[in-house]
Amino acid sequence: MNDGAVVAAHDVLIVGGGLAGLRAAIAVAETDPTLDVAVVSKVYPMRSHSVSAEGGAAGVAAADDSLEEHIYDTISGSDWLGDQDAIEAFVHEAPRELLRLEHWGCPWSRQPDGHIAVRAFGGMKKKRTWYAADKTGFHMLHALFQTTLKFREVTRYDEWFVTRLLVDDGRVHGLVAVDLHTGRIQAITAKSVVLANGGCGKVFPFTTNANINTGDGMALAFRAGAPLKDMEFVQYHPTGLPFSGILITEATRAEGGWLLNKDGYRYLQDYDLGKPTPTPELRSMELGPRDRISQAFVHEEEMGRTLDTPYGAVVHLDLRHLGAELIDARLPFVRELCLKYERIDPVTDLIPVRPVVHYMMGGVHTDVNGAAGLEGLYAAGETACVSINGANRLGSNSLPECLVFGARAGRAAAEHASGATAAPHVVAAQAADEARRIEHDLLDRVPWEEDVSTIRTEMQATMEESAGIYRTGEEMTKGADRLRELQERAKRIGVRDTSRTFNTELVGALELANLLDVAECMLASGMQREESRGAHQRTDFPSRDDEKFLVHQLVTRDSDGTPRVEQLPVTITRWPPGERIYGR
Amino acid sequence: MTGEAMERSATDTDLHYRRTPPVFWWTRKPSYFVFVMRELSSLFIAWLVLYLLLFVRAVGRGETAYADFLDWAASPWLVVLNVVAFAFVVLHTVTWFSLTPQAMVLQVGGRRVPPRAIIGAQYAALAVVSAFVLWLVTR
Amino acid sequence: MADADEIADKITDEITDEITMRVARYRPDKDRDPGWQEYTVPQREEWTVLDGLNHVKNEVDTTLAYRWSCRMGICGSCGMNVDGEPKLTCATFLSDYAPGPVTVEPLANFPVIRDLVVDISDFMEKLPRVSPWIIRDEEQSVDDGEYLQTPEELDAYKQFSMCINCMLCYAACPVYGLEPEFIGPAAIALAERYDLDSRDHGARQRLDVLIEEEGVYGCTFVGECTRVCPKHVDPAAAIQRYKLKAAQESVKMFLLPRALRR
Amino acid sequence: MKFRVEPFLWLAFSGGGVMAAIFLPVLAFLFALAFPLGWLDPPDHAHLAAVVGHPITFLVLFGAFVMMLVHAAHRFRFTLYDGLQVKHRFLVAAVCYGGAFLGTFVALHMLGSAT
Ligand SMILES: Cc1cc2nc3c(=O)[nH]c(=O)nc-3n(C[C@H](O)[C@H](O)[C@H](O)COP(=O)(O)OP(=O)(O)OC[C@H]3O[C@@H](n4cnc5c(N)ncnc54)[C@H](O)[C@@H]3O)c2cc1C
Ligand code: SF4
Ligand code: F3S
Ligand code: FES
Repeated sequence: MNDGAVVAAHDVLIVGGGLAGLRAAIAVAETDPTLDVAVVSKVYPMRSHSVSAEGGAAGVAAADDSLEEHIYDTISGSDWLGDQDAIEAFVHEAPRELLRLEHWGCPWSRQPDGHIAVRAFGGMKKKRTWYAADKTGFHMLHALFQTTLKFREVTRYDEWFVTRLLVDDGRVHGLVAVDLHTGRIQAITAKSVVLANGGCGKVFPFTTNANINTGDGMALAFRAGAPLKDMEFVQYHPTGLPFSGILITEATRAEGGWLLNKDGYRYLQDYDLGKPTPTPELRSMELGPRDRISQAFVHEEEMGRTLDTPYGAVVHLDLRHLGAELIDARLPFVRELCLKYERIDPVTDLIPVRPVVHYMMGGVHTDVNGAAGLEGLYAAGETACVSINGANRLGSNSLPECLVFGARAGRAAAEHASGATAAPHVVAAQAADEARRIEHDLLDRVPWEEDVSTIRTEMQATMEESAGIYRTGEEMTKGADRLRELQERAKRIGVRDTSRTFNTELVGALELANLLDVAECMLASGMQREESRGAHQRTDFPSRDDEKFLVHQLVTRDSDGTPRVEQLPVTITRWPPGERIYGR
Repeated sequence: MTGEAMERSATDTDLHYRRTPPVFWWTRKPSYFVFVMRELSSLFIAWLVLYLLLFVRAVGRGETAYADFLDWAASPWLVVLNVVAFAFVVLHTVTWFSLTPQAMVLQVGGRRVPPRAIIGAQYAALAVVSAFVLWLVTR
Repeated sequence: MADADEIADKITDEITDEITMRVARYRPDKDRDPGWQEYTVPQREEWTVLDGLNHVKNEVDTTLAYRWSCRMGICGSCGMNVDGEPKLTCATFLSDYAPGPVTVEPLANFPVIRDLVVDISDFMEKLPRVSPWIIRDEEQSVDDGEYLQTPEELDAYKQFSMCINCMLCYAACPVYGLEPEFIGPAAIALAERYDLDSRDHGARQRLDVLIEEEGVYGCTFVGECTRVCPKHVDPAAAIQRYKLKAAQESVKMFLLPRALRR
Repeated sequence: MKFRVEPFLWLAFSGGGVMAAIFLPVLAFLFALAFPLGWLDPPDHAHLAAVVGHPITFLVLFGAFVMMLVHAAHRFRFTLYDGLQVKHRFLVAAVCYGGAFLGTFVALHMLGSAT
């Protein structure tokens, strides 16, 4: 019967088979081999979005580099909103985690003497980004996934879609998921649950993110009563391909690529990002931070110095002077993508690019060990917000973040599970409830008054208008109203597909519900932050206001389902807020 | 949950649709067809070995047997068979040579020998062997 | 930034052509056998076959089921047989099939779960059998730094590490279609990837698996796996090289006198 | 390491493949086409008898022919098995390799008769 029956019990359940989730699973197995750990993922682990990361993963390795400097770059990159204790822990542990991945077989690019090679990256003062050509995420994920196969004690639920956390009395006891192959709605109990569901780029119409990045983890936590943090901070990557939104990695600029406006002029020099030099200069010009470069684009567009295409304005990324040999050695995937999707060759042609939604700084609020707001609940990776990224993430910090905090969350979840008791009986009733909700609300509703794709498109348009690179209070309020309406309409969605087998329309409907919740949180949080900081730029409050807003904002769910925003102090240890200076 | 829909739900892998390739699967794509032809060359190779053995036997049996054999070998059906067999042998040689570099990595002085060089070397060997055989039998 | 509607308008202006997609449908709870359904979709230069399917899903028929995610040819989910050839649909352009119709079927050789979704659990079970992870004689602590590996040593296995598990090679390999026990191209390529990795010492362990009937010697070098591989992994080469290696090892072990073995 | 026959069969198959690729074109051309059809004058019997009667020729031809037969048997086994889906694993193998085995004796006999 499709009644949400409890089909299995594990000690630790990991939701998500991306970098963060798999790292957490191994951490559990290593912490206590007697624990029974399982990974639940809506796609096969190697399909997770980590696979598309291109540029690299930061970790201090070079002799001329220091932990202090990586810490400082990350803090100033975060516009001082990152928690400094978390950043310290992160920077200290990142190199070790990256080395561990090396031991697990990741094919990192090397120097001639066999040591790890590092490249420059935006906002970083030293070369410290480890890379595997320009398929870093792909190689990291596959090496990690293949390594987890070695741990026979890790059970996998592939293509199971998690719809709800089972919570009793402030404690998490497991989850409910749809087994996509059979359509069965089933409950799995656990003593600890780690959310590693990745990001939510699909809130926006134009994103580098994959189709599966629908903020499920954030929505699951939010609905279970755990707070989300800093949801207003959405990173735009300056160089996405028009139409598809496919990412052209920052590594192109680290290797020496230039951004040109329609006059062939390196326009970043007009935006306080330093002076153009023929070879790339760290923390300057094209190697400035993403928020500032994306903002410069908007100004160029306003001044009519961009080029028009059917898919919006673009500027050009120029790699021609790098030569075929370097491009083939270090950026082969970029060449492949350009040839395939734009039918141009970066060796001889300019690449049209525009800013594109790329990464969520915000997410499930956790402490430095990944503990989220409820007992037994942990979160890591892009779905979580520890926060090391603050108001703006530095490129190449998020892959190591997945490893460092995935491992920490895994260890903490393991420890918690060792001491915890089995799930109480009430959760079975909750699971049955959830099964009934899905069956009734989504699958049995005839006639179908609304459908998934219309509402999704309207939501995405709303978010683009109200939460773009530049925002105003007015736009966000309007957007929030629209989202309320869409939430109401979404209640009338019916799934036309009545088959239980691999019902992707049902998945779409469940994802849409998550997207809407996450979008609402973004706007609710954004409206409250009356300042401009990092990726949150308000034309009605153009400057940073440390007095009032050097704080995190937590969004929790009110009893009526609407988001409520509270403040939480930022942890500042040794680096008092200062000015973000690039190129000087 | 409505009972009826439930009955019909896929419960297991036994509802998966399994497709088995038809016997003549290799007629569906040119590349499959070439593959099967390549594999069929084996029959003709076996035939040619037999034929050459018969030839040798005839030579061993004396001058008349040899002449008779040559006559027999010129009979139309045998000529047709041998022309076909020869074509298959050529197919075998060409495909075998072109696949070798894929199956074998040769290192010379720490460097990988490029596929073209391997293919070239095989044709060179073919030429030398052919010339030698020709010289040996017609000397 | 340009207004979303404005973009949409410009885009609709551009639509001149249409193409018919013949899509295989199979709903196990309704159909005994797969059938065909035709959809006409706009055909634009930058549209991939996947964009066509998404158009159908969003605008025409919400019940069509297929997998996709990254839409940039790296996650490996969107493999289907397009006009009979296994393809990544996100990297295959509709315009290449103009004027159509273009047929889209689930990947060949795998059981069909539903519409265009196939069951790849067979591969997922085979993969661990070839031990695709670093096996060391002696573990070295991370505190002692990285295992050194020169760029040349990296190059030795790099190509075989590019596999995205998209399963196109399995769909193209007739041997796998006929003999589902065959471990198959991608799994063997991954075994070879670790064997060739200078950090790995697990060749022996993998050999014992791959020398079995369903291992490398099941492959008859059809070579289709390599031809369809979107990531230029060349699994056919991996398998043949493995055969040679396994044969050399066998000769060494069982024919040579003890003194001559390495 | 486990003992399996498959690697040895494959080695023989490959060796035979090389032999066939290099030797057979010229042999087939000369003896199956060019001489019988008179494109080239057939060599006189005495010369040919001397060549095939030589022990080295015997060894070379015997080795090459046996390898080619094993090659053919191995390949044909898979052609039957996969190409034509004759799904009797053991029977097919027995017939094919049995054929090659028989061929070996025939070769020994016929080549021997010429020396
Ligand atoms: C194109 C691109 C390039 C990037 N390049 C870089 C880079 O160079 N350097 C860098 O540091 N960062 C980069 N990033 C960011 C980085 O890749 C991501 O932040 C990171 O990979 C996220 O990993 P994750 O483990 O948190 O989530 P993911 O890898 O996204 O995994 C999420 C997992 O959760 C599962 N899941 C989600 N929802 C559910 C549900 N409801 N039920 C069950 N399972 C579920 C999914 O199946 C999946 O397995 C890039 C991002 C993009 C989009
Ligand atoms: S070898 Fe190529 S075709 Fe096969 S799964 Fe890997 S990437 Fe796909
Ligand atoms: S197509 Fe199949 S038979 Fe071998 S060479 Fe490739 S695995
Ligand atoms: S959608 Fe990821 S490979 Fe096509």
